[in-house]
Amino acid sequence: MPLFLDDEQTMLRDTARDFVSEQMPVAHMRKLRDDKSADGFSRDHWKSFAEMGFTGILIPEGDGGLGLGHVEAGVVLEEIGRNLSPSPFLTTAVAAVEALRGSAQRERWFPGIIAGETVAALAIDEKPKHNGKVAMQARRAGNGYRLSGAKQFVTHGHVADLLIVAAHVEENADVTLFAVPAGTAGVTATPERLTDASIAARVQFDDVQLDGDAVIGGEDGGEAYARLLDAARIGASAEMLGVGGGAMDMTMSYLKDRKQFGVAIGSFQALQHRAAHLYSELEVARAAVLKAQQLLDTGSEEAAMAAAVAKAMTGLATTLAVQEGVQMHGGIGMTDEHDIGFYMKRGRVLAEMFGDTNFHADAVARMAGF
Amino acid sequence: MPLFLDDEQTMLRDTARDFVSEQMPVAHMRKLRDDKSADGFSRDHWKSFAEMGFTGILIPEGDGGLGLGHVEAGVVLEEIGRNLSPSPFLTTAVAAVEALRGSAQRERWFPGIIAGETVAALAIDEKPKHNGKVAMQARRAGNGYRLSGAKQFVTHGHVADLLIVAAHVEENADVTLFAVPAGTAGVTATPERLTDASIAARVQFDDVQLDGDAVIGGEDGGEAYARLLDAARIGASAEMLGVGGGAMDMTMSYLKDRKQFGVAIGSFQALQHRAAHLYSELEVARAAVLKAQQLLDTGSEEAAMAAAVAKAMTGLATTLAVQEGVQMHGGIGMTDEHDIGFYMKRGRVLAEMFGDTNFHADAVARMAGF
Amino acid sequence: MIDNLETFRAETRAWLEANCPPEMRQPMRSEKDANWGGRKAVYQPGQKEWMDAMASRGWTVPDWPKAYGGGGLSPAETKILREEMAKLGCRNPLNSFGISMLGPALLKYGTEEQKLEHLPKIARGEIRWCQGYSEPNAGSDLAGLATSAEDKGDHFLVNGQKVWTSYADQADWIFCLVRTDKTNKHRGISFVLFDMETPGVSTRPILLISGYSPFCETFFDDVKVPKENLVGELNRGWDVAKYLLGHEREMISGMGGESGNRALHALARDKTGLDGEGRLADPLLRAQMALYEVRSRAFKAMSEKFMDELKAGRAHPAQPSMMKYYGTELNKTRNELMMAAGGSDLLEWESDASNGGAAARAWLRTKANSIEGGTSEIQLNIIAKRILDLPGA
Amino acid sequence: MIDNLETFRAETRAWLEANCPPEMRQPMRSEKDANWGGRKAVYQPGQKEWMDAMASRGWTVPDWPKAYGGGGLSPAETKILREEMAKLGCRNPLNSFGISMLGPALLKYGTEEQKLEHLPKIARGEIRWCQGYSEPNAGSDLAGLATSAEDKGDHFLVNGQKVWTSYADQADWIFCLVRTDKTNKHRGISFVLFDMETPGVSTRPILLISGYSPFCETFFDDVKVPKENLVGELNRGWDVAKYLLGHEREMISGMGGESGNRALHALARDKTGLDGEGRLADPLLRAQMALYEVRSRAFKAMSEKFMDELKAGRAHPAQPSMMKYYGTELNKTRNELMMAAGGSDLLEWESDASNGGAAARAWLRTKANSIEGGTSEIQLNIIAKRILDLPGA
Repeated sequence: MPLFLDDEQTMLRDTARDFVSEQMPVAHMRKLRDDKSADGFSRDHWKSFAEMGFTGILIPEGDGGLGLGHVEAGVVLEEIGRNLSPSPFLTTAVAAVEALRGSAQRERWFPGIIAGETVAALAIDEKPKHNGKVAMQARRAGNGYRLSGAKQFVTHGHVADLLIVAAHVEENADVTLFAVPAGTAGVTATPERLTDASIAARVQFDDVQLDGDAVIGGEDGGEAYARLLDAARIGASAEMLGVGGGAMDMTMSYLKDRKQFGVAIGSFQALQHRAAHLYSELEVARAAVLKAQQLLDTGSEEAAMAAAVAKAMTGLATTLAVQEGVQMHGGIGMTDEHDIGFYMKRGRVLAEMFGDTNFHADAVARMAGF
Repeated sequence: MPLFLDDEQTMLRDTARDFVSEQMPVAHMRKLRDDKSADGFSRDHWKSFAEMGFTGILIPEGDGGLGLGHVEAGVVLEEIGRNLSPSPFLTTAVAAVEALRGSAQRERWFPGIIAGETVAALAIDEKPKHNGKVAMQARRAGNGYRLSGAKQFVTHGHVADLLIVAAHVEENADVTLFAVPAGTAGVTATPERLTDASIAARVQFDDVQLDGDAVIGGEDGGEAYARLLDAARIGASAEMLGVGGGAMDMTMSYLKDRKQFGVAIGSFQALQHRAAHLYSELEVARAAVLKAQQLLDTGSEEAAMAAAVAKAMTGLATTLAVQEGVQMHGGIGMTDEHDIGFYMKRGRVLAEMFGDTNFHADAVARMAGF
Repeated sequence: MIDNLETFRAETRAWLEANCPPEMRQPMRSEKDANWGGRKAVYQPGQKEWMDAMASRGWTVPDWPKAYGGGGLSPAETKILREEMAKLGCRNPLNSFGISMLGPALLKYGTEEQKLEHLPKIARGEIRWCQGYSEPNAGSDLAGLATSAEDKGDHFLVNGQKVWTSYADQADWIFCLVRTDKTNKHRGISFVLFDMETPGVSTRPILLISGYSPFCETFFDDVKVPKENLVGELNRGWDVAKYLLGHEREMISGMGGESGNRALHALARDKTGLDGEGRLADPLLRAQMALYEVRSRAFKAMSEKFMDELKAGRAHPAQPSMMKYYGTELNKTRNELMMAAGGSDLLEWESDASNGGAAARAWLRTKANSIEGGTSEIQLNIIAKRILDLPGA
Repeated sequence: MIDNLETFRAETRAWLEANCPPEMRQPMRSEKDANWGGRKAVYQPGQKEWMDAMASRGWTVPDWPKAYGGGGLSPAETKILREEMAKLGCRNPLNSFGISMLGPALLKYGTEEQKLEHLPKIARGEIRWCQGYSEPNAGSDLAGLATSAEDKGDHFLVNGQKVWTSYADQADWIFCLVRTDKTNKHRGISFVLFDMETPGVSTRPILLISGYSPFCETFFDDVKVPKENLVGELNRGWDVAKYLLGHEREMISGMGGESGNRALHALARDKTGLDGEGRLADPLLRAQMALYEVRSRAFKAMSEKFMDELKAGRAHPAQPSMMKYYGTELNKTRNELMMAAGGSDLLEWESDASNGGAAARAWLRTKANSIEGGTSEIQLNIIAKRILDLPGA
C-alpha cells in the first residue's frame, strides 16, 4: 500500500476538514473557555460528529460502524488538531474503541459511541509523567474485583460514561483493562482545567467493586493494553500534527501579510530558512504518523516502534511549530486575543499525553538495542 | 578580580599573538604534515617558545619560572589554537607543570621545561573515550613499583622525555601519578598520526620497574591527579577556544569577500543570524574559560565544576564554529588546499581530549545534584 | 585597597544581617512577590522596611552618585554588596524601570534639574516609571513611531497610542518617545517625561496568553507636556532611546539564573524520580538539563564578565544585544524544561496544587522575553552588523 | 493484482538467491566497495557477475523501458525488488550518475537516437558518466556559468573550466552545461554530452579534507562536440539541468539509513560499554543517538512516502529540495555521532586498527553533502519560495 492517502481517504479528509473548520473552528474552543464550560466540550457537536459517521470509523461494520482504520481516524484527528476542537474523539472513538474491539464489552458501549451519546476516558497515568507503567492493583473479590488507587491526567474523566482503567490483577505480570461505568460507587473524578482550557480529571478509586465481566479482553491482557497505548499514541500524534500544521499555516499567512521596515517579514531570509526547516520537520513527522497508522492497521509487529517514532517526532516538530509561531508573530502572538497562543498551549498538553518526546525517544533507543 | 584580562595579561596576549602567528601560522602545521614529520612538532620552535619565557609561565619564580597563572597560560594556548600550531605546550608547560608543582620531582624536570628542551606527555586514557577513570595497577616491589598495562591517546608520547602516568597503587582508592622518564625499560610507545596530523602514542607498559621516588606528590595522590585534570581540561578549553575563534574569524572574512548572485554572501540575513549566534556561543565559552582559569589560579573548590563547564561549553561552541566554517565556505572549504578544514580536524581532536562535551555535561549534572 | 574592600565586605554583611527583614530573605515564590514601589504600591510585610533601609544608604542604586540618592560605591564595592546580598539570600529591595532604564539615561543625558528632580524619587521607590516606546504599527521597526508631539510654545501637545507599555496601569510617570519631526525618521524623535495622571492619558491592560496583563495599550489625547520635560536635544531622542535599550537588554538578560536552576533540579527529582546512581530517572530529560546547565553556568560567567567590562568601560556598545539574545533564549529553555519535568501536574491552570498554574503561566510569559525590548532577530541583526561588521543586505 | 505481486515477489527472491554472489551480500566496508562500471573499472570478485546478471534482466534500472535496457517494472514491482534485495542484503549492482541523473533527463528530453545510443550502455555499466555543472566562479549561483560553446556548423567548440566534477578522472563521458548565449543568463545555457577522450579534455583531481579525491577540476580546450549531442533545445539546457538536479537531490538524500544506524549502535556499544540496564554507558551520547534515531526512522518513512508520491505523480516538484536538505543533515549528524562514539580510536588517520582512518574520512566526506548538488541554504531558499510561497526579498 503506497504511503500516501488514497482517493477515498483524501475525500474523507476533505469532508472532515470542511466539517471541523466550519463547525468547530478555534472560536468554538475560545467560546467554551470564556463560558467556563463545565463539560469542556460540546455534546451537540459530539452528536453531529456521530451523524457524520466519524465516531464509528474504527468500529467494525458487523458492530454497526464503518470498519475503517487508523489512517482514516487520523485524518479526522488531524483536523481536530488543526482547529483545536475540544472533542472526546481520541479517547472515545480511537483509544477506547481499539481496546474494546472484539471484547464482550463492545456490545454495551459501541452503540452509544456510534450514536455520539457516549464518552470514554482513559485512566492510565498515576504519575505526572506518563511512563507506561501501572502500579494500581485490582484485588480479586468473589466473582469480581476491588480497585483502589488514584489516576491523573484523565482527559474528559469528569464527564465520561465509561472509564477504561489500567491495573494489575494481583500476581499477574501484565496489565488488565477494566471497563468502569460512570457512577460506580467509590469512583470520584475531580475536574481540573488545564493550560489549554481542556479538562482532565484526577480520579480516585476507593475500594471500587467491579463484576468479573468488567475485564476487557481477559485478565493479564497486556495485549489489549498495548493496543490501547499504540492507538492512543498514534492518535495523539495525528492530532498533534494538526496542531503543528495549523500553527505553521497561520504563521506563514502572517509572514506574508505583516510588514516591517516597508516589506513583508516573510521576505527576510532568516525567517524563510526557519520556515523551510519547520516545513521539513512537519513533513517528516507527517510521514512517520502515516507509516505508524498503516502498520497499526495491518497489525504489524513494528507498530509499537512506529508509534514511538511518530509520537517523538511529532513532539519535536509541533513544539518547533508553536514556538516559531509565537516568536514570528511577535507581540501580537503573546496576546490572548490572538489564536496562535492556543496552539502553543494545546501542543504542550498533547506533547505530554501518553508519553512525551523524551519518553518515546528513550523507548526507541531501547527497542533499537542501545 | 574583574573577569577580563588585565593590562599585563593583555600585553602578554598581544605578544603571544604576534609571536605565534608569525612563527607558527597554519602553514607551519601544514608543512610539518606534508613533510610527514616524525616528531609531529618542531623542536626549534619549542626552543624559541622557551626563549620567549612561555614555557615557564606556570613555574614558580623560586623554581626559575615566571610564577604566573592559568589565565596567562591560557592566553598562550588560545593563540596556539588559533594558529593550529603543533606544540607540546599544553601537556608540558601546563598539565605536567601543574602536576609536578611543589613535588620533589620538580627539580629534575622544571629546568628542561624552562629551557625548551624537555617534552612531557600524559598517559591517562585507557579507553577510546576519556572517562576520568584509571584501572591500571602499580604493584609495590621493594622500595619501588612495577607497572603493567596500556595507555592510549598519549599526545607526544613517542617523543616525550617524561611520561606522567596515572595508576592505582594496589589497595589505594585514589589515583597515584608516576614520573616515568623516556627510555625506561619495558615502556613501548607506538606513534599514531591522528586526523589533525598531530601524533599520539599508544603506550605499553610491560612490568616496568620504578623507584619509590617516581611517585609525584605521594601515593594515593588523588589531589595531584585532580589538579592535573583540571589544568589539562581548562588548558584544552583555552586551546579549543582559539580553534573556534580562528575558524570564526576566517569565516567572517570569507563572508565579506565571497560574492554570489552579485553580492557578498555575508549580506544574506540567514547567514548573518547564524554568524551572530556563533559569535554569542563563542563569547559565552570565552567567559566560561576565563572564569575557570581564575578559579583554578585562586585554588577555589569550584574549579572542578568550572573546568567541566568550560570544556563542555567550548566543545559546543567550537564544534559549531568549525561546522559553520566549512559549510559557509562551501566547496572550497572541503578542499585540503584551504585551511578551514584543518580547524574542523583540530577541533575534533581537542573536543575528545580529557573528556568530551557529553562527558563533562554529565559531570556538571552530577555535581549539580541531578 | 584590598584591605579596604575586605573591611567594606565585613561591614556590609553585618549591616545586611542587622537590617534585612527575615521575610525578605525568603526566595520569591513568583513574579508577584517583587516590590516595584510607587504611589500605588501595596507592600508585603517587610517589603517597605527593607526598601527604606536600603534607600537610606543609597543602596537601592549603589553605584549612583550620592547627590542623586545613590550610594556612591565603586564597581568593586557594588560587586561586593551584590555578592553579600546573594549570600544572605536578600531579595532585591526595589524593582524599577527607573533604576534599570531611565536612571542611566538621565545620568547621561538629563539636565541637573532633571537629575535632582527625578533620580532621588526613583532611588527611594516613590515614583514608579513605565516606558512608552512600541506602537501598534511599528513593531520591531521602533523608529517607525507615529505618536506626535506638537510644539505649543511652553509645552508639547502629545497625541497617539503606545502598546506593550509594561505596567502602565500601575505606573506614576512615563518616559516616552514622540515624533517631533515627520520629515526625518530617526532624527525626528524626541524623548519626553510626563506624569500618567496628566489629563488625556488613559491605559488599557492587554490580556496575555499567560492569563496575566503586565502590559497595556496607552492612549494620549491632547496631553500637555511641559518643555522642561524634554530629555536631551529636540529630535535627538533616538540616541537616548538606543542608550536606554542597551540597559533594558542587560536587565532582561539577567533573568532566571541559579535559583531558577535549583528549582528545576528539585522539580525534576520530585516528579520523575532518581535511578540507582542518584541520577534523574528520565535520561533524556537529564541530558537536556545537563546541556542547559552547562550553558547557564557559562552564561553566568558571561554576565559577570560583561558587567565587569561595562563598569570598566571596555564593553562593546552592541554587547547588550548578545546578552539579551542569549539570556532570553536560555530563560525560555529553562521554562520548557520545567514543563517537561513537571508533566501533567504543571499543566493544571487553576488548581491549588499547581499554585494557580504558576509554572505554566511563567513558561508562557517567558515567550515574550525574546520579543520585548527588541526581538531576538533584531539582536542578531545588530550583532551581525555592529560587532561582526557584516555587510548590509 | 495482489496475487500477481506476491508471485512476482516469490520469483524475485528465488532469482536473487540463485544469482547474487555471496560476496555481494556482504555489507560494504567503505565507499570504495561500490561498483561504478565503465571502461576503466577494476572489479572486485563477484562484482561484474552480479552487475551482468542484474543487467541481463534489466534490473540495474528496473523501472526503465525494456527497449532502453530497463526491466519495464511497475512502481509496485520495483518496490518489491528493492525490498527483496534489502532482505537478502544484496549490494547495489551498479552505482551510476548515468542511472540516477542523466538517464531520467534523457528519458524526458532526449531524442530517440540519443536514448537508444546511451541508455543501454548505462544500464549495462559499460559507460561511466560524470556531470559538468559547477564552475570556479559560479558556486551556488549555478546559472552564472561561463564555459562557452561556439557554434561551428556541425559541432560546438567548447572552452572553459568546470570544478567539483565527481570522478571526472574515472569517467568515460560527461554531461555538461555550456553557455551558448551570453546575453541571457538562464536562457543562454545548453546541455551537451561528450566523450572524455575527446582531444582538449583534461582533468585534475582535487584533494579533499578527507584525504580522498572524488572530485576534479576539468578543463576544456577547443573541444569539438558534435551537434547531435545537444540534449533538448538550444539555450534551454537550464530546464534539463533543473530536472536533473531534482534527481541528484533524491540520490544524495538517500544516503546512510539503516545499515549506517546499526553500525553506529554497534560502535557505541563497543567503545563506551553498557550500563546495568543494557543501555549505553554514556547517557548523553545515548540521548543524542536516541533523538537521531527518531529522526532517522521518521525520515525513512518520509523517503518511502516521497518515492511513492513521485511514482504516482503526486510529489511537489520542489520536494526533492526538502529530501536533500533533511537527508544530508541527518547523514552529517550520524557521522558526528560515530566520531563521538568512537573517541580516540577513530581519530587515528592511517592505522590498521582504524582501517586507515575510514570513519574519520567518511565523517569529513559527509560535510560536502550539504554543499554538493545545491547547498542546504539553496534548498531552504527553494522550499521557502516554491513550497511555502514566501515573498522574494
